[in-house]
Amino acid sequence: MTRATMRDIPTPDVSFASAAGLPAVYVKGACKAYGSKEVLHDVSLTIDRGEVVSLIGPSGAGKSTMLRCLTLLDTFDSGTLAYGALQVTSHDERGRAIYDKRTSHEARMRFGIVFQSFNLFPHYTVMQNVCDAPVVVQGRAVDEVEAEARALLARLDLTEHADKVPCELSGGQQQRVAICRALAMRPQVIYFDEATSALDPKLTADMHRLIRELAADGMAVGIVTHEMGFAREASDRICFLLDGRIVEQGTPDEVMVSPRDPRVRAFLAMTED
Amino acid sequence: MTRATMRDIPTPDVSFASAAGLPAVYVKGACKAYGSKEVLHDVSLTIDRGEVVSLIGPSGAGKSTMLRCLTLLDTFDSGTLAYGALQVTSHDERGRAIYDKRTSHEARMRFGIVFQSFNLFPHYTVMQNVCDAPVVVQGRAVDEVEAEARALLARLDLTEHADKVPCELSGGQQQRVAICRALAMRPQVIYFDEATSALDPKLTADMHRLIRELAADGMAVGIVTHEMGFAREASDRICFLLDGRIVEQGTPDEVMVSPRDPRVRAFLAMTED
Amino acid sequence: GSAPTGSGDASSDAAEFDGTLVVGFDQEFPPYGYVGDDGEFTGFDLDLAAAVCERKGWTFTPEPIDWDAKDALLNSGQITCIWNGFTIEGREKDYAFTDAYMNNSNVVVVAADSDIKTLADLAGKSVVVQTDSGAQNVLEDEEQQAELAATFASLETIADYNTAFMALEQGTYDAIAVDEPVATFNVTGKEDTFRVLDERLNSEHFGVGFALGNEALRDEVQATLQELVADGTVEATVAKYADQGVSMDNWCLPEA
Amino acid sequence: MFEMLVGGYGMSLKIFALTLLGSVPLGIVVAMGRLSSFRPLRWLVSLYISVMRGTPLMLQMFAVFFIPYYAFGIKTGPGYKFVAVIIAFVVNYTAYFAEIYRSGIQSMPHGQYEAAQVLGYSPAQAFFRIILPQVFKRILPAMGNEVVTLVKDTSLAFSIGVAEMFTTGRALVASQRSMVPFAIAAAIYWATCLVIEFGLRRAERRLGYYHD
Amino acid sequence: MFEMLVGGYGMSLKIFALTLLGSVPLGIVVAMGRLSSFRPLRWLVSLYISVMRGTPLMLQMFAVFFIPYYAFGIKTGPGYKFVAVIIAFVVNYTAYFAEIYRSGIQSMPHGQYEAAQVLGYSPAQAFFRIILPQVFKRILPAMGNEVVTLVKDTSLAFSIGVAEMFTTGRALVASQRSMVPFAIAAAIYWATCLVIEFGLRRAERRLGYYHD
Ligand SMILES: Nc1ncnc2c1ncn2[C@@H]1O[C@H](COP(=O)(O)OP(=O)(O)OP(=O)(O)O)[C@@H](O)[C@H]1O
Ligand SMILES: Nc1ncnc2c1ncn2[C@@H]1O[C@H](COP(=O)(O)OP(=O)(O)OP(=O)(O)O)[C@@H](O)[C@H]1O
Ligand SMILES: [Mg+2]
Ligand SMILES: [Mg+2]
Repeated sequence: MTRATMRDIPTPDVSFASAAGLPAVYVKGACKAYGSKEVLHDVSLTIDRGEVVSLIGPSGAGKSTMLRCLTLLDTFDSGTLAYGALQVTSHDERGRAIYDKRTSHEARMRFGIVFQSFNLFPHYTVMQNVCDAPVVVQGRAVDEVEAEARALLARLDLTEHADKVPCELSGGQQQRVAICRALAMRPQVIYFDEATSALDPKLTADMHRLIRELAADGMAVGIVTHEMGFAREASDRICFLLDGRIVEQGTPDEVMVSPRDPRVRAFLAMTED
Repeated sequence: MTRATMRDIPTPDVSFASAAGLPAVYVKGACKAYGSKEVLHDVSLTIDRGEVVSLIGPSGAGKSTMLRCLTLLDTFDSGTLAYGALQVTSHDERGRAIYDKRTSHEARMRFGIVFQSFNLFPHYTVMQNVCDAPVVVQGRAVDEVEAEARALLARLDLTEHADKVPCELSGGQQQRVAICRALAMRPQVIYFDEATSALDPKLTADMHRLIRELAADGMAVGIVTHEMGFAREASDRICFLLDGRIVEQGTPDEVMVSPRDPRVRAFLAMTED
Repeated sequence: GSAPTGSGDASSDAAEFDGTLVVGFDQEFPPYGYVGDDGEFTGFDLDLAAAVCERKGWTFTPEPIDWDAKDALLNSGQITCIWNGFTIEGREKDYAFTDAYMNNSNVVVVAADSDIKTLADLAGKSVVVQTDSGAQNVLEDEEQQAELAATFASLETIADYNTAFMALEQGTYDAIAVDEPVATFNVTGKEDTFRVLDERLNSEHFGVGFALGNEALRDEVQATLQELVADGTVEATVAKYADQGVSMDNWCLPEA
Repeated sequence: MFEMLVGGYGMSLKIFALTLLGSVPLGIVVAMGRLSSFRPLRWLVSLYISVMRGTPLMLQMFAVFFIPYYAFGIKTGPGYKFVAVIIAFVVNYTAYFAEIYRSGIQSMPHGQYEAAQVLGYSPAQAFFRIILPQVFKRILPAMGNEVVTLVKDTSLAFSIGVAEMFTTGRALVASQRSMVPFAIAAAIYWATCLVIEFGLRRAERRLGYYHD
Repeated sequence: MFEMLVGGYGMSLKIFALTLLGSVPLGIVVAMGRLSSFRPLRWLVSLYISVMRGTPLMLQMFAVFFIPYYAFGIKTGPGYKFVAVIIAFVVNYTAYFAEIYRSGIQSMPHGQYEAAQVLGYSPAQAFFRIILPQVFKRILPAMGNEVVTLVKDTSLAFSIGVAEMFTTGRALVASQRSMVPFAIAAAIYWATCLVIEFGLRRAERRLGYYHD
């Protein structure tokens, strides 16, 4: 598994680079403000193929905002975003990020996200939630998609719920449906916002295994979580976000056991409390 | 702190018992089905004043359903529910539970809940979310309520967000507002559904301390959580729910370290994974 | 079709007359034009129009219209003429009218037990007329009864006569000013509820109205109508509607 | 001509304002009845809504206007016309507003009701403090439809002899043999609706401070 | 008499059905224009909605009917009357439906749009598969208002001479000097509305399988 520190990542050159050597997700110098409040400040981040990166940090640090911008639900004010060889942002003369529709759509085919609040489609059954986008958006054959969906549902222990609608499911069941929905799109990158907030230990363990397998298959995984244990177990690399800046980054052991930043140390000390 | 096993709890006799010796929450033989699916089966549970009880178990076990019934958002099909000396359910000749409006309202003044999805009022600011019910429902003085609310917000690190509306808050911020809103009602019992799902380790530690203090003040606390660590640290007693039945119950150590039921053991083994 | 540049140019319309006489009428205006018990359009004026067409070999098409749209319909050629107890007075300059064929007068109807006996008694009372009716013109025309109307407590308007008569009965108004035949139609059979004042508001005349510039067709219709007087068709038609207040006494178009 | 139309416009506005004043709040009450868990009430309110929406306002006005006399023999004076118009309009529009409220109320997420219930709000308190303010935000465009329809429906008042702007316009069309008075009437209506739209849009913008 | 009314009823139904057929889908298109991020389009659509709702349908019908001749000198044949009615009705009702759709669309939780967007649905796909089905559930009662209003608005067709049931009723009232034809017409309207309500209620019940 490749791991890279910020310094030595080249800006992807879309024109003639083969996609092979580029990180799956590449962010450089991203800034984002809500009104006068700067939520992300010069954030740089990469996730390689087959790598699991966790974003941790205190509440309000900007983790969800980062995910929203990565998934193009919101836009960085400035900075560069690329998925593999696909450069999503361009820039105007004042350095502000510009997004165009076509590229954004292409990028969306490369990632999936599991929302903190799931955002399942309430009028669709579980099966429809999972199969609709692959069939409609990607134009894949219904039979094939359904077979794949059934396998995914079985994998996440949802087989008996396939024909229920979301309002008939428990929190953990809903979260797992959301995971299936994202995976059914066969993304190259998958993000989780509060990956396991509604999952019990068994399912959390399942998730851990699942994430590992996805990574082994070459998927890039980005996780926002408050469960330090999970982050530590599941990630190849951890980024610590504080007040909109990445203040610490490294292997789980580097960040969790011997963080250099005193604020990170203070934060982590709480976990053992 | 009083702790009691199911066997030796007397049915509260409302007519002449003083409330002092009765558990804050008393459930006996509760059943609940959705259609033909039995979600809760003969569940009995008590929470004493000053006691913290966690309800754990796999996804779909019925934990949220239990909380919904305890908070009268749903009704038990049969079984007895009492808050202190206030018996909430009565029974018809076929043993089905009957709820009446007046008693239900009285009961509601005794408990609060923090929902898994927070359910903040989106059109109110944080301050209004916290203060509205105490003023409107309990008829307390605005000044007093606001002062108390400010203290609560400060306590949960939300002071700077007092005038924002929920859609401007991060997940963790929203969850904390929901906690403030429940506490501002000065309940005798407080429930948490996924107590810390959106909270970072620091806030989780804060929560832990807060729950301890609430309990020390005599509040009864009921928690549904998937974070075994948190359950173990924070609770006086843990109930393990499986397929709608409480299959194991005892101190954290009893349940977590040496569970008798093999299914519980298997479930907990995952956590260490 | 050719674009009309003004009403003066509309003479071209006459040349285009294709043998179908489309008669515009208000179907809520018995006895001149209304819906009969058999569901067919019927009425004194419509019968006359039909007879004219029969004699000329034209196709007769009665066309019930919304009174608000009558001018637009006539000028755009959607209807050929308005033949519907259509008062000439006050409209002479706006239509190509035939000679008057019928005398008409406007009368006042009051409740049977009312203390109003003469027009003078209407002072201080509320009087209602249908909008754009002959009676309204009379009461608002300086040269006719505007002076009388000034003595009323109020001169109000209403959409249709049926409502007006019902409202009169329940005391909303003190009197209705209305065409004599319409008054007769509505009072007949309800003499213990309504009473027609003997004094009349005025006397006026009905004619058939064509669009300005369509004088040729008008003349043809008028001539045919005069032939119908001669051969007795008119008298027979009058007789048919005698019990609804139509009388040969009021007929005023001479034989050719 | 213009002054005459503006004269009639006063009456149009009076009918408009009084109708809104009555039916906007009454609609809430009726919507609550429609959603009541007490079956006979719900049934009765459904019937009321059905009749009000199912039959023409003009005929309802006739009914209100004539029934006191023709059914009960009560002689109603000349002043009753206007009263009858207002009664009929309020009773009619209440039904329409009630259905719009219902569509808003039913679209509220369950969690809001549950949160309010657990906090001990009485159904009425929960409704007026938590649900209704959010409902208003959701239904504003649909409310606009009814309000704007009402502006023009005022012309129906003429069926029982209350003359307002459109009636004046109609009389002018007849006497002038031109559609111009109609065009002016339409312009006045439109101007009124523009003011209403402006107000609604401002309200929408003011309620835009939150979303869910 | 009853048969005569029923005869006119055929025309009422024809106008009703054709108007719905045109305006219910067109309303969606217009609502999307109204919510477009392209300013001039949004502005244009707002203007259209404003004019359509702000001026009386009767005058709009006059306009559609007479403008070909008075503005362009085109002699429209007798068949044009009905066509003009349908055009005017569709164009008018589309504006009302559009605003109702808008109220539904704007009340959808943000999360639904976001989920659809991330899954790569095009705006149109997201709209028709994810948003619209949920919107329909929310707006059914408000839609009911307009549909039921339309039933009765068919009577306006007479302004340009298309006689339908209510016109027949009115003529009968005049010739028979009795309100009974009106009462029967009202009953027929109401029966129609009952059928519509029944349909809407079934639809509501069918959509009740989920909530959010
Ligand atoms: N409205 C409903 N209709 C049908 N089945 C339901 C309904 N609500 C819940 N269920 C089912 O009841 C069971 C218990 O649900 P509940 O939400 O109580 O689980 P839980 O223990 O809270 O799970 P989780 O940890 O995933 O939140 C689940 O299998 C769920 O599918
Ligand atoms: N729409 C908005 N308007 C104003 N401020 C906002 C908005 N959305 C988020 N914020 C603020 O931006 C900051 C970062 O929010 P974000 O949701 O990214 O935090 P987070 O790291 O995900 O926190 P948590 O762990 O609590 O979910 C917070 O302080 C929040 O209040
Ligand atoms: Mg977050
Ligand atoms: Mg749950």
